[in-house]
Amino acid sequence: MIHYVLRRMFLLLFVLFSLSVLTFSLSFLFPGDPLNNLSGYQEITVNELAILEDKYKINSDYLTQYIAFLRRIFSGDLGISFNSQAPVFEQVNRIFPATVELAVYSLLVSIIIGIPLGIISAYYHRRLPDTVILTTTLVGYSLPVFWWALLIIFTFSLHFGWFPSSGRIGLVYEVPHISGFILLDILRSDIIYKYEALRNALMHMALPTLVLTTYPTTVLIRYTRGSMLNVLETNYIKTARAKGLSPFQVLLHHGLRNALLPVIRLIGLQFSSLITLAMITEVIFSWPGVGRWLIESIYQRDYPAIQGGLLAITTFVIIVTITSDILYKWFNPVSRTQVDGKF
Amino acid sequence: MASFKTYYDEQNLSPMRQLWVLFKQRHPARIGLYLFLILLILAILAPFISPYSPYTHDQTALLLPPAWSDDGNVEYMLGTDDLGRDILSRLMNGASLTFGLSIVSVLIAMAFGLVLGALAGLSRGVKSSMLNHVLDLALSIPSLLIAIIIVAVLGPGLANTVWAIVLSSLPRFVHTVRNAVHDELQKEYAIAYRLDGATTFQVLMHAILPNIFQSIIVVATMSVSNAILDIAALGFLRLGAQAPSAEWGAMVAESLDQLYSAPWTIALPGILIFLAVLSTNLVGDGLASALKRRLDK
Amino acid sequence: MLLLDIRNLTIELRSGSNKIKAVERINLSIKEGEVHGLVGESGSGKSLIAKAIVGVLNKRWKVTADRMHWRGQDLFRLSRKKRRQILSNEIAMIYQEPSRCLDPTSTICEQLMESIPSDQLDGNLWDRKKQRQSRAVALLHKVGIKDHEHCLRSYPHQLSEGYCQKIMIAMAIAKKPDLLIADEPTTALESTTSAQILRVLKGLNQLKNTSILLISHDLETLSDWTHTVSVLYCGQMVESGSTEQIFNRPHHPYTQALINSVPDFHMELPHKSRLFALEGSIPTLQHLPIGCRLGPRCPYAQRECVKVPTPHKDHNHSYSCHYPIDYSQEKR
Amino acid sequence: MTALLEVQGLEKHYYKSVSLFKRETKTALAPLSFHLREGETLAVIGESASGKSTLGKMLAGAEQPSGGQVFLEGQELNESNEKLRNSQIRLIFQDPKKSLNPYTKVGRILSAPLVFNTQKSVKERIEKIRDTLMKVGLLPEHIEYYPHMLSTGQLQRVSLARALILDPKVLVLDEAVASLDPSVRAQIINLLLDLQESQNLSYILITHHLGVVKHISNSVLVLKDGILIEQGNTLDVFANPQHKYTQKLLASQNF
Repeated sequence: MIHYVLRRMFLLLFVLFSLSVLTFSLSFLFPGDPLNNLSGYQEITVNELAILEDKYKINSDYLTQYIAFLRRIFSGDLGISFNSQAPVFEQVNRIFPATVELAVYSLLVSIIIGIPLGIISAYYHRRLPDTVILTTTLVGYSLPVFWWALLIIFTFSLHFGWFPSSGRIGLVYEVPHISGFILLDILRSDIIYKYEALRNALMHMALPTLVLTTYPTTVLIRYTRGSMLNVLETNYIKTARAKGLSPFQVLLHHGLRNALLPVIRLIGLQFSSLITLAMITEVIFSWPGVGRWLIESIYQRDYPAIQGGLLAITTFVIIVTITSDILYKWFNPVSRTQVDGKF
Repeated sequence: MASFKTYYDEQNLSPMRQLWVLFKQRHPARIGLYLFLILLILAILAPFISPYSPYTHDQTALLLPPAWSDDGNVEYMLGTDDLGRDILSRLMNGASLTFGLSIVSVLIAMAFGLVLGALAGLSRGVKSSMLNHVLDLALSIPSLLIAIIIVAVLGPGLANTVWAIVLSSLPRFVHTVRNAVHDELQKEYAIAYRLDGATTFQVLMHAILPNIFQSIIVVATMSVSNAILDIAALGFLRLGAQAPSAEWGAMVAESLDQLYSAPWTIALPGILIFLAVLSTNLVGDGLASALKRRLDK
Repeated sequence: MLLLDIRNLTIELRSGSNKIKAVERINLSIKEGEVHGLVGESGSGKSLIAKAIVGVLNKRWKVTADRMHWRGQDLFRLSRKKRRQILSNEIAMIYQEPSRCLDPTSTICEQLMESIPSDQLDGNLWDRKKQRQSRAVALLHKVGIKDHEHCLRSYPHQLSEGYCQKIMIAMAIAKKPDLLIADEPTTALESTTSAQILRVLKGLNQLKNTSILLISHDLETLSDWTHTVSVLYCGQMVESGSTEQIFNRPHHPYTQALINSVPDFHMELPHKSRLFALEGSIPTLQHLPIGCRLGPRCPYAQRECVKVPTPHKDHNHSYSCHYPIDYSQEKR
Repeated sequence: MTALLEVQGLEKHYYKSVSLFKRETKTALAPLSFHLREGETLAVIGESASGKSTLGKMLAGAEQPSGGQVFLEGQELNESNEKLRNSQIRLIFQDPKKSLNPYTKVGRILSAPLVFNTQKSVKERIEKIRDTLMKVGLLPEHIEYYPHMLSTGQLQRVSLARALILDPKVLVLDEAVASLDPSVRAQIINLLLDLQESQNLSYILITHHLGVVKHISNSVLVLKDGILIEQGNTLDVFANPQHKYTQKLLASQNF
């Protein structure tokens, strides 16, 4: 197992390294002067030029430049944005939690809905509930997320006016930025109208979460169903039944554990697809997250911002994926106790 | 006796025909296939059969609702948008852009994937397994994110979108082909071919490719549905197809301002994207389940 | 008294509009303390019969029988629940691939403890857990596993196939069943390991008087230690009787062919001489011949063989053949 | 009379990485020598992991030996004359369902070895395929069949035809007989015996079924954990086993 974790860590390092190389080379690939792209200063005065050239080692060979680049990343310096002339690292840091918050809630909702529905669907294999669930998931699976979001806004926000259609919280409330997770921040702050603010934030959150949760929920349902069906067909389930255990005991002791193991891994994967879908959702709901910010930066050709945003998102996605991989192995005794002979 | 005969026949069909028979049995899969074929024909013939050019503005008919509405006009079956362009024609042309281009880009990815995957599958050792791990990881990154990254680097535009889709669906093909080739090479029938005196290349062409081809087709259909969603999403984000283009996602984005006043301008392209993805998914699901049922027998 | 008594068991497969009789009118009876062998090649329906007895066939199969008595009680007349209760308490079953029958994600200890019925224990919850544990160890000892510590801690994939089979037997006998159905228990095993397993089963039969229904595709495994044997061909019972009768004086051409086709049984066979073999191959479920299903392959087949033969009975030795091999003429 | 097949010091090791840096050598087969005469059968017995399958695969060329030599009619077999080995020593697998390509018709399966190894024209190939099918007791019509349409016994005959189509000298039967149903097994054994008589074929029979070994083999090798522990004339070994393991093996199947 340690062997496996080490190997995954090695892989992680390797991928992060390639990622940093890619990001670094982007400054040279993007149009314009690399120094501008790296630093984010659009007009560089003669005085600044010398300082920046020294800081970015722009006249040295690529390796030295790359090492300097790595140093800056680790010290939290990603240059400044062309657009706002504010440090990219701080901006990303500030808005990243908003995206993660949205994604985490959606993932929670999809786990709470998806796994039980998947199990129900498998239990009623080829009967009415199964058919209904399966048809619904097929529809949910095929919906383009932006269109679905518009449909939801049109219905619940424009037509009925039940929910706000954009933003994270009403403008009247001023929530201090502590952790960046708005619900936590509201609870921890001591603003007046605390519970109204919370309610308002929740109202704002409802529609984006609903939109965002659709796809992972359908995926989870289908996957859980398939996994459960596979497990129910195995011989050890039949043996457990023959032992005289009740169907419920069989499901609880032998069915669930085996069926949900592969689901753990899928949940990790879903998190990364959630982050992507969140980018689109953020654009539509004007949610101040990193996805919207990144896409705006692409429109404005704000290269330092693009670099920073990509680096942040991809690093996050990769770390989540590898963690879920390791967790999956950890929970699975078959691979946990196996001697990994093959590389 | 007649029913007995059909059973007998089913046993004696070639594997390909068996798959078709099993596929046909499921109605959703069949409906999906018909829909898929209709869209495919539309995608090919759109420029020739669309009633208007997708880019002509008719200043006399702005934001006309579809013909079945009271204010509608039969000349413009599905109404017009804010610039007076015929939505029906735009949707038809959009079929070749969104649907047609997804298929084309998946086919390109499949071709590259087959070659690269086969090469990777034939090689062994640390290099190969390292590649596999990296591919594993590449697979876990959503294709849309990869596409966005690529568009961010290359700049927005439809051509870049196609390359982005090709590159983002490539890992899946390479991975599938590599694993399949790797697994099949270990199987006895592949070893048997080798002992018949076949070279590795001959084993690949004679034995392995015909065997894995069907599962690759299943992967390809899944990739097509992904590609449609990705092209449309990029179009919607204005990172893909640009403004006057009749790409379905871009159409939705262009009409965003009329969400309340002219909902059909958004609803119609959305429905088409949905139908295209749904039909592809139905075909993919049907194929996968037919394949599974044939192997179970 | 008969432990299990089955008359005219028929198992049909519904496939589209037509039904295929995978098992046709089979009689089977097992006495208490008896080891009964059920032999048949692939497609003979032997596993189906076992599954029909324990009632685990899925809905595609239709099971009918004139009677299926368990200790004089007709199982078909009982409610589903009651039937399950009897079956799970008094009949245990082990399968061909033991490692697949064990849950890969829980330890042997958990699975063994789970199979010990709670009515065999007394005391409060705390004691029960300890009791279960010691019972589990005792069960392992019973099937010849000595290093129980290591075994209990292990997950199924860490143990060999032979070990897993012993554990399956241990789990099966935890309920102290009256009948143990062993569905090809040694097919996946090495010959020395399978000899061990068979010894364990034999010991169970002799010490605990457990009846065993042993299913196999090979006559050789059975010849040594079964009391009675039934031979199946394509879902029809061709012959049934005591092991001695079957091996020494088979009346059915199929049984005779089976015995003659194995080189071990007649040591006097000259080296490299041709073996006795039936022509043709075993028909698939979809292409079963009418009448006696051996008909097309039988060397003695005549026109009458298109009708299903009725079983003849002679000193507990029954055989279904229109033209049985007659030993009385041979002697003359 | 010289031996048809002469094996000297054939061995096989595997490398297995135990941890990141440590590697362990595993011996699948310790150096082993034997010879096989024309028209005779050599049986290899032992439990799984005894190296008997590895031996068969190495002889047929499916695996590369770590050391040792194999001579066929006095000529050494190595990488340079792989074609010779491919056409003269043929391997028959345990499960015909796995060793026959499910997507190709019997005719194509049988023509593959001819295409790869001979310069025969299409017509000659069809002729040869028909002949071989008849030889193994199938019909020429079976050319048009896919493997899933045939029964296991028929499939094993197809495998046999595939092996025989290149007119080999040695057949390696890797558990190819024992796994069949008894009544079909007897047919295949008879067929093998007939072929041996008419074509003067030599067999290397790898199996755990001692009854078959006793009946059709001339000499026998007993392997345990990759080590040859007993070797000799079949009847002698069966009548008077020397090694404890052989005795145990014989006892487990009531000999």
